[in-house]
Amino acid sequence: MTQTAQDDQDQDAQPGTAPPIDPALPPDPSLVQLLSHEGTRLHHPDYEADFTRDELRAFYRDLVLVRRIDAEGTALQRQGELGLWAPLLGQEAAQVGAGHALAATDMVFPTYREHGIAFVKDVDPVLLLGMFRGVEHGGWDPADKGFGLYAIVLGAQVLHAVGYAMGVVRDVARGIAEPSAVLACFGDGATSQGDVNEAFVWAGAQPSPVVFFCQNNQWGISTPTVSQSRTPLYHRAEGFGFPGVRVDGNDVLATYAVVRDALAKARRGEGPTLIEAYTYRVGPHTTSDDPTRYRDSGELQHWKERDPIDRLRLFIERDGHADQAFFDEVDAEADTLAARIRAGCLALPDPDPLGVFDDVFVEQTEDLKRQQDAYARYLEGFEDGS
Amino acid sequence: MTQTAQDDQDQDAQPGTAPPIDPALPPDPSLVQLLSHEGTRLHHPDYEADFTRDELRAFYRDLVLVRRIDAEGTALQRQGELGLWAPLLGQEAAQVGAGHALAATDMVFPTYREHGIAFVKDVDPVLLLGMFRGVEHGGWDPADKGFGLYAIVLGAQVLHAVGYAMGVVRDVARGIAEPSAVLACFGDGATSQGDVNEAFVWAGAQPSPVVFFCQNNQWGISTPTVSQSRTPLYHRAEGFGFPGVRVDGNDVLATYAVVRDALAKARRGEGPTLIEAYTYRVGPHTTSDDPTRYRDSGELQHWKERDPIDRLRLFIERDGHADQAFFDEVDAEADTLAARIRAGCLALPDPDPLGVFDDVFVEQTEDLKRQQDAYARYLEGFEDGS
Amino acid sequence: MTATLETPTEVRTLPMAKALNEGLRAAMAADDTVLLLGEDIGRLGGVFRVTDGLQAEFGLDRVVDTPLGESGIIGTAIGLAMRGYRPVCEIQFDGFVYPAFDQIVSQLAKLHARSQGRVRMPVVIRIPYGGGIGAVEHHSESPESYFVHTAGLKVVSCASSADAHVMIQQAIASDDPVVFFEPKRRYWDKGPLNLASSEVTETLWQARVVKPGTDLTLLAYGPMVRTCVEAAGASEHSLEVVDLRSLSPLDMTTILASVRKTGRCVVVHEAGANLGMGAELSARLSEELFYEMEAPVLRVTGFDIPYPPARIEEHHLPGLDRVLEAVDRSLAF
Amino acid sequence: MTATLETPTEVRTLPMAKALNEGLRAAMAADDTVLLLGEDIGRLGGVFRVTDGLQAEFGLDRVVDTPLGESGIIGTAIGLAMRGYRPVCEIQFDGFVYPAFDQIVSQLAKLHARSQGRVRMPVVIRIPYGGGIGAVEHHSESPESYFVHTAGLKVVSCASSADAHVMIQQAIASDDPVVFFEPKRRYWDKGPLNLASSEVTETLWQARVVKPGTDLTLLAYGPMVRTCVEAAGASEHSLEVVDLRSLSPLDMTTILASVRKTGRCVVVHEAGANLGMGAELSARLSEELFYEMEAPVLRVTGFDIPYPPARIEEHHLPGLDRVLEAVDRSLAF
Ligand SMILES: Cc1ncc(C[n+]2csc(CCOP(=O)(O)OP(=O)(O)O)c2C)c(N)n1
Ligand SMILES: Cc1ncc(C[n+]2csc(CCOP(=O)(O)OP(=O)(O)O)c2C)c(N)n1
Ligand SMILES: [Mg+2]
Ligand SMILES: [Mg+2]
Repeated sequence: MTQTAQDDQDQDAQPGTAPPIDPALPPDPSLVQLLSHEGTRLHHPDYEADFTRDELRAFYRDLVLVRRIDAEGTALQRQGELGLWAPLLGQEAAQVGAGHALAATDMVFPTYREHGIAFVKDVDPVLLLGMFRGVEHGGWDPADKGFGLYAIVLGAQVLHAVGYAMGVVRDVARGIAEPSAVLACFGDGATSQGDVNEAFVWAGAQPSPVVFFCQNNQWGISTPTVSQSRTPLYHRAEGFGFPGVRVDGNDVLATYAVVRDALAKARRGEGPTLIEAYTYRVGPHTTSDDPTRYRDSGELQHWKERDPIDRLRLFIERDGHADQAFFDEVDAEADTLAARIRAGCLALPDPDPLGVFDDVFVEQTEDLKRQQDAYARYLEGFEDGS
Repeated sequence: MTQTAQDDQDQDAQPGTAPPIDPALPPDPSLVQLLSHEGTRLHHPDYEADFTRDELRAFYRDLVLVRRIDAEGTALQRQGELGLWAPLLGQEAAQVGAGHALAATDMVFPTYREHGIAFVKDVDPVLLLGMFRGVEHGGWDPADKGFGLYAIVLGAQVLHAVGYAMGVVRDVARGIAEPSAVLACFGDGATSQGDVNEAFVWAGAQPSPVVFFCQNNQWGISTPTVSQSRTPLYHRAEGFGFPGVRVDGNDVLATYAVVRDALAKARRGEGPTLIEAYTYRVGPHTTSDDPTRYRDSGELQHWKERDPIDRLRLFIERDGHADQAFFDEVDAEADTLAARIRAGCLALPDPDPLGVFDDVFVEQTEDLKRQQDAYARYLEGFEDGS
Repeated sequence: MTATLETPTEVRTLPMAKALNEGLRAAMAADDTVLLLGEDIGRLGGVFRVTDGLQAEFGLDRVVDTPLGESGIIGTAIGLAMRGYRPVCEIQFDGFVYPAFDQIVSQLAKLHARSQGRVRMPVVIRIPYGGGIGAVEHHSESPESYFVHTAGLKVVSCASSADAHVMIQQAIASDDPVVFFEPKRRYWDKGPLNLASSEVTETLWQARVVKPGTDLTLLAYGPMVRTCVEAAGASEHSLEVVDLRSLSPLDMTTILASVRKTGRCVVVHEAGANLGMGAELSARLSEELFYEMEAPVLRVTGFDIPYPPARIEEHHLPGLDRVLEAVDRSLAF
Repeated sequence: MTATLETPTEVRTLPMAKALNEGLRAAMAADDTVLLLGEDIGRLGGVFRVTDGLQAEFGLDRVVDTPLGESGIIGTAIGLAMRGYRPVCEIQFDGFVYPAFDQIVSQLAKLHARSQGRVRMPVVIRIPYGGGIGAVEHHSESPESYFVHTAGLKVVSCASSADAHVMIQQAIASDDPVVFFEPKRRYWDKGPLNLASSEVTETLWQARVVKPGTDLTLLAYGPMVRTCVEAAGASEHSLEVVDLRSLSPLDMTTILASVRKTGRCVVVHEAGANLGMGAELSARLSEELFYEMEAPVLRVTGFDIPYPPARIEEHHLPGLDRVLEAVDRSLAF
């Protein structure tokens, strides 16, 4: 997560450290797709799936709502109501697909950009805003919905996911839980961190019910994925002893099918999978970032043509799975949601400056109690005095 | 590096965390061998090599001398002259093979067990003893012979090797050096460390003239390799974008050929290689360790039959590359060397307790000067007083 | 954890390493969610045998020989804690804790605060620490300051078999993360302890006057407690020795009571002086007892150098003579 | 680095971030072996634009956008230093230095000692640090104590554009590893500096009296220097403000001279009190000036809590009022 300096100098394009991914390159033939970017239904031998009308509509609805949540986040930041926002624009299908694949008892370890998975996991979007507004560092209980707190230090949460999965295995062995799976989220850039690779080691050495879900959105701030790895990221898995697969992350059907399959394997005790969801960060890294400094508009155009919502809508319309009334309804729902988020954001309470002393430890120390009391007296002094 | 508690309790064998590698398993067919363990010369399409009589004799001589250095280290520790020794017994061929493959301008980043590579690189074995005797942490200048200081923190030196290789590339680009390569040494256990994997990331992303040389001696203290990875370690490389190869580390000819090939590629700018030298730690982890607590004698027997020196001697004898006089000569040379090491060890000067203050910084701080002076006065107080 | 319970007493004399072993065994027997993670802690029983026999007794799921990566050990322990477990992690030697530093400082220490109290992190990190065993580099460090400075961690160190046995159980029972420093050169020191009902009456966060005195207070913890007790015995003055036991939080009640009485204080630790524990203690004592102090707090510590080669470690480590020399300097004020 | 050279002066008023940029440019122009490593420092010019334009000027080999791994950045920098380079590493934000902690503490800090002085480590680690910019978690930390406590490292912090420009060049010229803390909330503060010939006469290790006074000494560094100068301006008392500049080593000559004169001292920093710089300064001042001190050294610091959410960071950060309140408390002794 990064606060970029406000920068108004315009500079000529500078040489990058590595050529940006050429969007014109033919996609990896091993890319799993169930929906072409023109909205044609494709088939894949390993991921046969039929989708009902209701499922397709549910995907569409969530894609639109998630995009709206994200737009509202960006708008609130622009208006000064949030200090920062990390847009997921372009990654809706990867997240909605993965979210729908999860069972209720599965656990998610997100990064800071997982607004879409959070929404599908039923975390109130207003709560997501708290940390970006600066009123808290994490506003929900991970145990409530099976959705961990946002994690900013790249890769750290991936080890937590593996540890959690080790706990699931033990719970099952102790007869106190049914098998469930864990989804560990991270970006292309984070794959360079030691922690992510140690997580692969751990999960491979003692096969754990974890699915590594890497959203390769082609960039880590200004660093193109090719600067992290010259070989596709999903190749990484095999050397750690488990399979890797690359899926079109802008194809909600394919992402759903691939993640569902991997989660099921994990629950069956067949070990981890690395899924590289190949997608694109259409917006800036965060609202502080200015991507025009490091990438060109041609790339953006290429990916806009592969928009995850457009293609599903094309498919739904062409196959008659919904009529205009449905689309209007979804838009209206999005408007309502946006209004609720905005109102909720403004109503988020400011933290209590004395409350922070209470949450450092379960059992507060006397040292901290002294600091808390002293600061309370100090604040009272102001109230009394001026 | 580990000081194990002196332990005299005999315990029944306890269950391990993972089944030890079954030594009866057929070796990986992709294992590169040029000499069977019965001393038969084998051929490999990728590593054609002819060895002259002198080369074979040089290998043999170094294998014997290195084993003798190691035996002397263990003996000196048993006699209380060293605090610790990390035996390389069983890994002589991996190290002598790799050492001979190096060019004079190549640089080595060793672990704490690289006595064999050190010897071939012409580092005085007496210097290796200093750290184990406790008179210093590192007794040679890495720049002198192109051999870095022993590194104890698992994996840290592997990143140094990559950085050094980045420096070589820049030196060549600046026209101030000829191409050379870097050998980064580490063990099977260290492959689980984040640093080793980050080194793979770096070397893969900006291909560097580094050869990753992993001596898989089947154990990391009491932890079998299978507890680090269920897939062969050399597989790790591909997912980072460079090739991996497994060589019989008890076959000095094969190790030499494979390392030489990889170093040459690196120098030509063709990027890194991961070499897994498949070998066995015949002795304890260190002189503090008691391997009978965690591995059984059958395994040991299996590997003793694959002794790296025996097989080369069989081959040399069978093909008449040397006569008894040569073998006797080598043994005599080993005796002389051992005596010199022993004498050298006892003559190693104890460090100056005030000298350590001088080597913390190039430019000593006043803070430290004050501590040094105060301690000097304190010591003088004793000389004056009692 | 008081001695008032009506349980049969079973007093034995055990080395500290074995006392820790018994403490771990008791904690594991009492609570199924306690599990151990570390390098070589299973079949081998740890390089110091602190976990000896526990894998045989409690199984592979509860005593886990991990892959060799400290960040992985702490990172997975955090995940296990989120799932309701109480992991006890062994770091093989002090000098190998740093690869896990990010997980400890940015995750373990902060998760409770990050979650506004919703997430608990009952994780113990056991670290054999300190010098004096003639080891090679990275095996003799005293990194406690790093953790004491980190908000969100609690840090303790034991100095006797009885304390080792009880404190490790108290640490495991804590719902907050505890960094548990074990003075490795005292692992073989034997002391009495009661396996059935503890005679240790202090909480985990309390200091203890281990030798009363009136002229000067020696503050120490871990390996230096024995050194200070010996110094007190050898001194012609009446020295009070306080074993801090808890480094964070500090038990200021006990510390202030002692120094208020003596008016003089020498802090002794193996870690370097610069931002070692002595710095914080000195600052607090002058804040709290400015008018009562008869002399500045003096510090007897390791030098501010990387830990030196074993053959000269006795120079680096505070010994009897250096402690007594500081006592004399203090009394000369 | 003194102003006595007969070079044309070119005085400009620049924000601190730009002053650092100019300092880096000058160092790179002067020495081919200086190179920069970091995340997003090339094409983007760093998230704070401190390296803006340097990749275009000096090329891809000398301004390296690394993969995203801090241990990798420092680890490879160490290797580059062994090969004769002088790497300057950028850690994107304070809270992301911990994954590199092992490489910094066990390798960078120790290699010179390990090699008995044979290996030199002229590596600079630049860390934008501190709070006050309304950021999310991990972007506002003050981790200086960890490095100050580590033997083998030197640690400095700049507080003005002129110092930023000169100190970064001095740090790069140092043959010892330097952790260079940049007060990120002052990046946009403008100040005069001379690009051609510096008017900074101090070495990198010297403190500076930035505002003379007689009643009490305020010791600060980095972001808190401005706060203290403002406090001194607002106070009815004559406060002397000393900018430490170097946190390790400490320039005790300047510090003692000031406190000897005033007899009173307040240390101000954003890091927590517990083993923050104030602890060491307090301990040293009472060791050195026991009889001269009129009051204990008081500390105005961040609380001993994980850095709080941005909306209440102004409570956590020492401000004018808290400084002046401590001044009053000190003067009341
Ligand atoms: C350990 C660490 N180093 C640096 C950062 C600063 N940072 C925040 S996001 C980011 C890029 C991450 O890229 P990627 O993993 O691809 O995720 P994305 O933001 O593209 O979703 C960086 C460098 C960080 N948060 N953590
Ligand atoms: C970071 C770190 N953690 C733990 C240790 C303790 N330790 C020393 S050697 C060793 C086993 C290493 O195994 P491997 O990498 O296979 O090398 P080998 O000793 O077999 O040559 C361990 C755990 C260490 N030196 N460094
Ligand atoms: Mg990305
Ligand atoms: Mg090994």
